[in-house]
Amino acid sequence: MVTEVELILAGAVRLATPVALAALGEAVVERSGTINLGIEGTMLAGALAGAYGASQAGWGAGIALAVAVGGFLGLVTALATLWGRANQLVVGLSVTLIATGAATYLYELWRPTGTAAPEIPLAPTVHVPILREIPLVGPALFEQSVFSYAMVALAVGLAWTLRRTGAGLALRAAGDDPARAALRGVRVRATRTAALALGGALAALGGAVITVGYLGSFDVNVTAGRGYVALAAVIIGRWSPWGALAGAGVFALFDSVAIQSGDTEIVPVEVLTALPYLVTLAALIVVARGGRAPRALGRALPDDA
Amino acid sequence: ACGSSDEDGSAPAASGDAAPLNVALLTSGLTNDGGFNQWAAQALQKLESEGRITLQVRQQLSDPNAAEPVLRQFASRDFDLIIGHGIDLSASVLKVAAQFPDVHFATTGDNTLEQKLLPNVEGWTYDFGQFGYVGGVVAGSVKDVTKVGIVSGPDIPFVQTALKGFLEGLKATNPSATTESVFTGEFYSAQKEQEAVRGLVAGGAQLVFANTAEGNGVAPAAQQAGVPTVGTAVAGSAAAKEVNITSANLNFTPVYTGYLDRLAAGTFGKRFEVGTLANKEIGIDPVNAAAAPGVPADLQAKVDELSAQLASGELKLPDFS
Amino acid sequence: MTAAGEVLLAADAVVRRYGSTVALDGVDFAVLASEVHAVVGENGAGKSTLARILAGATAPDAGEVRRAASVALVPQTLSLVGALSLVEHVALGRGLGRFSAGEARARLADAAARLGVAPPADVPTDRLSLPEQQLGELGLALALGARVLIVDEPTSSLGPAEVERLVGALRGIAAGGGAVVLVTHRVGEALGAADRVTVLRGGRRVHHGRVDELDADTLAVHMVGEVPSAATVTRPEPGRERLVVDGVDAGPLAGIRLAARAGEIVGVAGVAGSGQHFLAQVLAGLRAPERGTVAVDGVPIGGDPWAAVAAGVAYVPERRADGLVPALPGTDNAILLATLRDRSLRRRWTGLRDRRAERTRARALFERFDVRPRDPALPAGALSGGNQQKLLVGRELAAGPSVVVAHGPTQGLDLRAATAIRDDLRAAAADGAAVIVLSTDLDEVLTIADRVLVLSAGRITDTFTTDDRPDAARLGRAMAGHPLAESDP
Amino acid sequence: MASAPTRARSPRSAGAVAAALLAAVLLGGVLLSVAGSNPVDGYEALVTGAFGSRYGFGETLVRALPLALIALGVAPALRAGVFTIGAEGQLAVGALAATATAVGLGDGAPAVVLLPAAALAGALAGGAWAILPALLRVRAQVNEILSTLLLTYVALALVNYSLRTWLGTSTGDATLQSDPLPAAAMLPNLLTGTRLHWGVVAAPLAAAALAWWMRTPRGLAYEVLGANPALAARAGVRHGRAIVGAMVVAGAAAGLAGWLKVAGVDGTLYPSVSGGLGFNGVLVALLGGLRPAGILVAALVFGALGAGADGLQIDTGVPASLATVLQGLSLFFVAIGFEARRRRGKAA
Ligand SMILES: Nc1ncnc2c1ncn2[C@@H]1O[C@H](COP(=O)(O)OP(=O)(O)OP(=O)(O)O)[C@@H](O)[C@H]1O
Ligand SMILES: Nc1ncnc2c1ncn2[C@@H]1O[C@H](COP(=O)(O)OP(=O)(O)OP(=O)(O)O)[C@@H](O)[C@H]1O
Ligand SMILES: [Mg+2]
Ligand SMILES: [Mg+2]
Repeated sequence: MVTEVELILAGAVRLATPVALAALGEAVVERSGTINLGIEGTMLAGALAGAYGASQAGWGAGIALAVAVGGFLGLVTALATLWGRANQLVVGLSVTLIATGAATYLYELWRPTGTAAPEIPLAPTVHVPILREIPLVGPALFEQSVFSYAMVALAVGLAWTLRRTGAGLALRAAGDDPARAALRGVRVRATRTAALALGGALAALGGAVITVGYLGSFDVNVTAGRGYVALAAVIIGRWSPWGALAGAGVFALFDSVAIQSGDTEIVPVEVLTALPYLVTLAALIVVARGGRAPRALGRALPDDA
Repeated sequence: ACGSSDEDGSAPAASGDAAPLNVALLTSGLTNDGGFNQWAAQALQKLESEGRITLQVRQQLSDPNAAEPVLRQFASRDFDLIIGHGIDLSASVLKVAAQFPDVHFATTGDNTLEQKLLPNVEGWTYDFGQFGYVGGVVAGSVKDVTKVGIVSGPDIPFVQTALKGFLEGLKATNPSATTESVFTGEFYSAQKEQEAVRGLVAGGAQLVFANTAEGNGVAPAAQQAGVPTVGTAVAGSAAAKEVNITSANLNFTPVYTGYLDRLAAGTFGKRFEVGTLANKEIGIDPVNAAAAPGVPADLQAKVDELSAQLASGELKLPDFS
Repeated sequence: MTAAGEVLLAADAVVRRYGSTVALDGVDFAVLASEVHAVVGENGAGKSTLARILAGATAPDAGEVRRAASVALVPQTLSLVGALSLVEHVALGRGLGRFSAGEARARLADAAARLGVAPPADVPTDRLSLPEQQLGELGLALALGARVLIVDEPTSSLGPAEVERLVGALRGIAAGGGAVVLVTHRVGEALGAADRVTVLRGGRRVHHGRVDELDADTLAVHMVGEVPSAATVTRPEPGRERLVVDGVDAGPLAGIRLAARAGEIVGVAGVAGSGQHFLAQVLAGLRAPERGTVAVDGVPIGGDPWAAVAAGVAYVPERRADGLVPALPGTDNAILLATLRDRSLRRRWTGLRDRRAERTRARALFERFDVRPRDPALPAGALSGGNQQKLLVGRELAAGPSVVVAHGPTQGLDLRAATAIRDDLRAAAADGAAVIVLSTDLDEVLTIADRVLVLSAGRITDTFTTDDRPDAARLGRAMAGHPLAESDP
Repeated sequence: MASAPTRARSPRSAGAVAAALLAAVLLGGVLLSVAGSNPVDGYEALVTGAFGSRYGFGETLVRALPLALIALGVAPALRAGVFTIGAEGQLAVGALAATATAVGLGDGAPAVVLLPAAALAGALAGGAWAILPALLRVRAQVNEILSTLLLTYVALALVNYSLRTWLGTSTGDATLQSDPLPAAAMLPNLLTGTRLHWGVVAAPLAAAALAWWMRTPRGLAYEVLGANPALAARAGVRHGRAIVGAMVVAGAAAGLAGWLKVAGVDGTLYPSVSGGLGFNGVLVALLGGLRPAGILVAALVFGALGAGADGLQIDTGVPASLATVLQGLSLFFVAIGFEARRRRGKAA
């Protein structure tokens, strides 16, 4: 029983890490006033870029390449929505289409039929000697990929930045009331652009974590809707960095239970698949009443900002 | 059951050194998975390099929605042979083939495929029990292994057959070993395979058998957990090279050569074939003695002997299905 | 220490055009240390444009601005970001690095001491009342080190007591050696608060000088040129009760009871936040009362906007944007309320819209209510503010309503447009409608209404007829809505 | 009949779409070059694949049909500012209900019973799947983008479960699928040598219905709904009912598209029956400017890209996934192009 719980928790942390990284980025993006539906595609692009970079020059290079590609996609989204003022939702969905198609396309060009699968070196796992033995939570907390620790550090950093720095204030102001923020000297478009670039980079990092952190291989189904899960996690988490981690954790926990329950089918596996989405929906009902969403979220930028 | 009848007389009357035939290969996974799909692509590419065919490959068509239009496109464009490679493609192949009686198709599946074949469709499967048995013998030969973990894909009959074969082989060489078995529910889900391996190893498994398409998720997780594997595709990932002891493999060259010969002779159609060690359509990878300390020095010899016995019929296995 | 009389901020012959509109046409201006300088003028005279140019927020097309001290602008529409506290506003837009909340708090406290009031500094500003926000803006500008404060129409939503407090704060800044530019279109306010005044009309400076040399009438003539006289409409004596509100609770509203008769114009005065918005919505059927009833000619309409329209309730919302769809053509806006109701706008067999009938109807409306340009095909958003308001009022009054609910109907309009709209409302009353005019502007209410109710914190606190106008002290007490938080040490 | 500004706007937005498509085509050319193919040859292969043969043409129409139907159904909601994007899941449950009905009624039933019964089941199920998010939006202010997206995954899980259990085929196939639909439940073929079936008439019919609706008084009131619900309510369109209505209609159209998919093309229910059609349908609606004619054209463009891509790969060896990239690129540039046009129109 103890080992099973340990396994489920540790598995949940591993499954949560890619989603949580993307969700952290999306939380920043949404705080600045944009919804980025392109993160699903961005994650897949990051997964491929990570795999490519890692196979050429080690896992660090893979991560760097993924972050660069993600940042670039974020900038493209910013260009279209902030400078071109196109509809955020349409641009986001089209970025997902483009990135998904391009990842498939480029992978087939990179590895045409007859070539061997790429060799993708994995990023290391951190083993903390004694703490790892703590019952129940030991493996979940002290035997994880470097990215899981990076994710926690990032959440701490982002939470602090949002509260305590001018950059955080500018971000929140841009997402709450862009016109007035502009009157107060905030460069709204620059702020939102930076947020989108960061959000893209983190989504791509999340994708790269799947290939370079865990799998050591790539196929076009590796992200399998996790970008949309990250979007939901941001909402369950009420747009806070810690909330985004918690939201990602909820989904991952259900996934982990589904995997470890194996062939002992107590409830149909589809119930476990569907449950996190229903939980999110229930959370939405509660959160919607609280209503602390960034006020300008999803709206086109006003002309005077 | 292996009768050949060719109702349609429109097959091109081509001889061996006539113009190469147009062949299309549709796979359900990626053709560089190091396993099932790559073996098929390799065999056809070899034939292409010999000038016998021209080849077109389309990958990742496990979804019938995506596969059927592609099958139709090929069928409507004068291809001499269209191969739907993968059990998830067989239903689509049969459906499209019924609408294009003049075009030749081939597909793979399990034993139930035989009854569904059409005059213009040939079918192929392999001896899953034998395939699994070889893995079981290898796993049972590794010293000091008391518990073996098994990761399977979907819980369907032919996967069960291979699983039973494995258990029989294991019992034959290490009767005291216990096993724990997990189904991921999918042929290609690397991350689920990974978590399954972690669960098995945490539960005490000292070796993991991959009873999936190619075990691309099994190998990295096993490497991290420090246990060897049997049955993962060595070409599929860097980790597998390190930790996999050996795997059974499939050799499609004789299968496809047979298709071409029958097309040339005008006898192609409704033939069903089973790959075995005896007809050399099942093979065994070289043993990697460095994969685990417990691999006995004579394992390669033992495997070779087993393979010979099974091929010659000296060793007969029960029907596992 | 600088001497009084030193020029802190000046503009020489500034010009600013917006398309074909000349907002400022060679305006000179100067503000001296230790003075409050009022800038007055009609709507559209160019006051805000001048304020923005003085503050450096807008560049002039020609002319020059000289600043001898740091300048801050408190714009006409407030500029506080609702999610951030006043403390956070001190650091907003000033660098991206770490900020010290302690230092920001100290600076705000210092500014509050100079103002004499301290709005809460650590809660998100959207939780502050309107007067608190207004004063917060002032405090913020001081905390950020401004010596010259430009305040654009700060009093538009304040009650008399709050205006008094604000004027006191502005005078305090001037007394401390700073300078204040007070932009307003209220004559009384300019005369009461300022040392000197600049009058703009149509983008030109038409007068400037000391306030003590002026009286209200002269200043008004400077602002307006000649005043168009209101058309006289003879109205019959009030008839039967058409609107009856009985014991209504809704949001902040508690136990509202009022009745309006045919031919009567009832004013509802109250500061922002007194519940006017809720009352207007309840009367228009857009909000269901939690308790009590609303009836028009004896028919209850609680919370059913469709039933309200059917009962003949016309509604002019506070914000034009709530009454019109700017993207749709004037025609669609003009026939919108009738389209599902009026068979003559539909084709006989198909039930489709009859565009020709619609256009005819819209043209007639543009003509009758003098909407310019007379082109119903233009999107409503392309009309000027005043003409949008005429279109809106026209649509609501065209069908001969039984009850008219008009919320701030002349807000932000120049005298001519405002006069036209008041005339329309009087005409509706003369035709037998009961008219309710809600406004934060007491002058407006007194101008048009026969009878005035004072709304404060959701209750009716006073009622009087305009012939029997009460003194300012009584009005102030009645309207005093939100008491300000007292300054904390 | 359209009012002057509406009529004046159409050719301009058509120009914007054309410019956007051109930009997408140019970028796609770059990608073709990356693959080592001459862009002109590549596009020629793409066009030939889509329109060059009877089969290709039929394939283009078959692919365009569900996209058009979904887009036409979701257009009123989008026009009213309701961003329901759950067509993917609604199509899946529609297909599920239609299959269950057709298979359940069985071989004995005649086509006159099977066809309408399955169609009705599909539309009802799709519409029903939209009710929960609609009510949540109206009663609890839950954002419909997210609720419909979330329910899509629940719908897919439901289809998977059904195929694994009660609706699964009895023939023991390795992949999840239902029993084939009875022959009488299948829509008759329209063009021999293609997969084109009689269901394709649903697209022009739905387009006509949308065009008609947009010219009704209620259509006008719906336009106001998104921007100004209170004003719409005074005009006679109740916010709550209107939103539920629009979302249910969108769901029903998607469910109907699900029926067309199984009864016209697949003949069997697969777990992947929606396969991105729902999301693309919403995009087609936006690409078509939320107008009937525009939507039909956009659906054809999307359908042609899909059908043409297979030809492209066969003729030139360029991976067919390029089509997805081209679809995304067109959408991306159209989104920008529309806005640029709108703003220039305003400035003028
Ligand atoms: N950003 C702008 N774009 C176009 N026209 C403008 C703009 N700002 C001001 N104007 C025009 O310039 C003129 C002066 O406007 P301004 O806002 O300075 O007037 P105001 O005196 O402040 O009026 P109010 O009392 O209504 O605030 C008006 O005709 C206005 O329409
Ligand atoms: N969005 C717009 N598109 C096109 N024209 C506009 C737009 N906004 C304003 N205009 C035009 O610019 C001019 C100035 O508009 P503005 O609203 O400032 O008028 P105004 O001087 O304030 O008049 P009013 O007293 O009626 O409000 C008007 O002629 C108006 O038609
Ligand atoms: Mg102004
Ligand atoms: Mg104006």
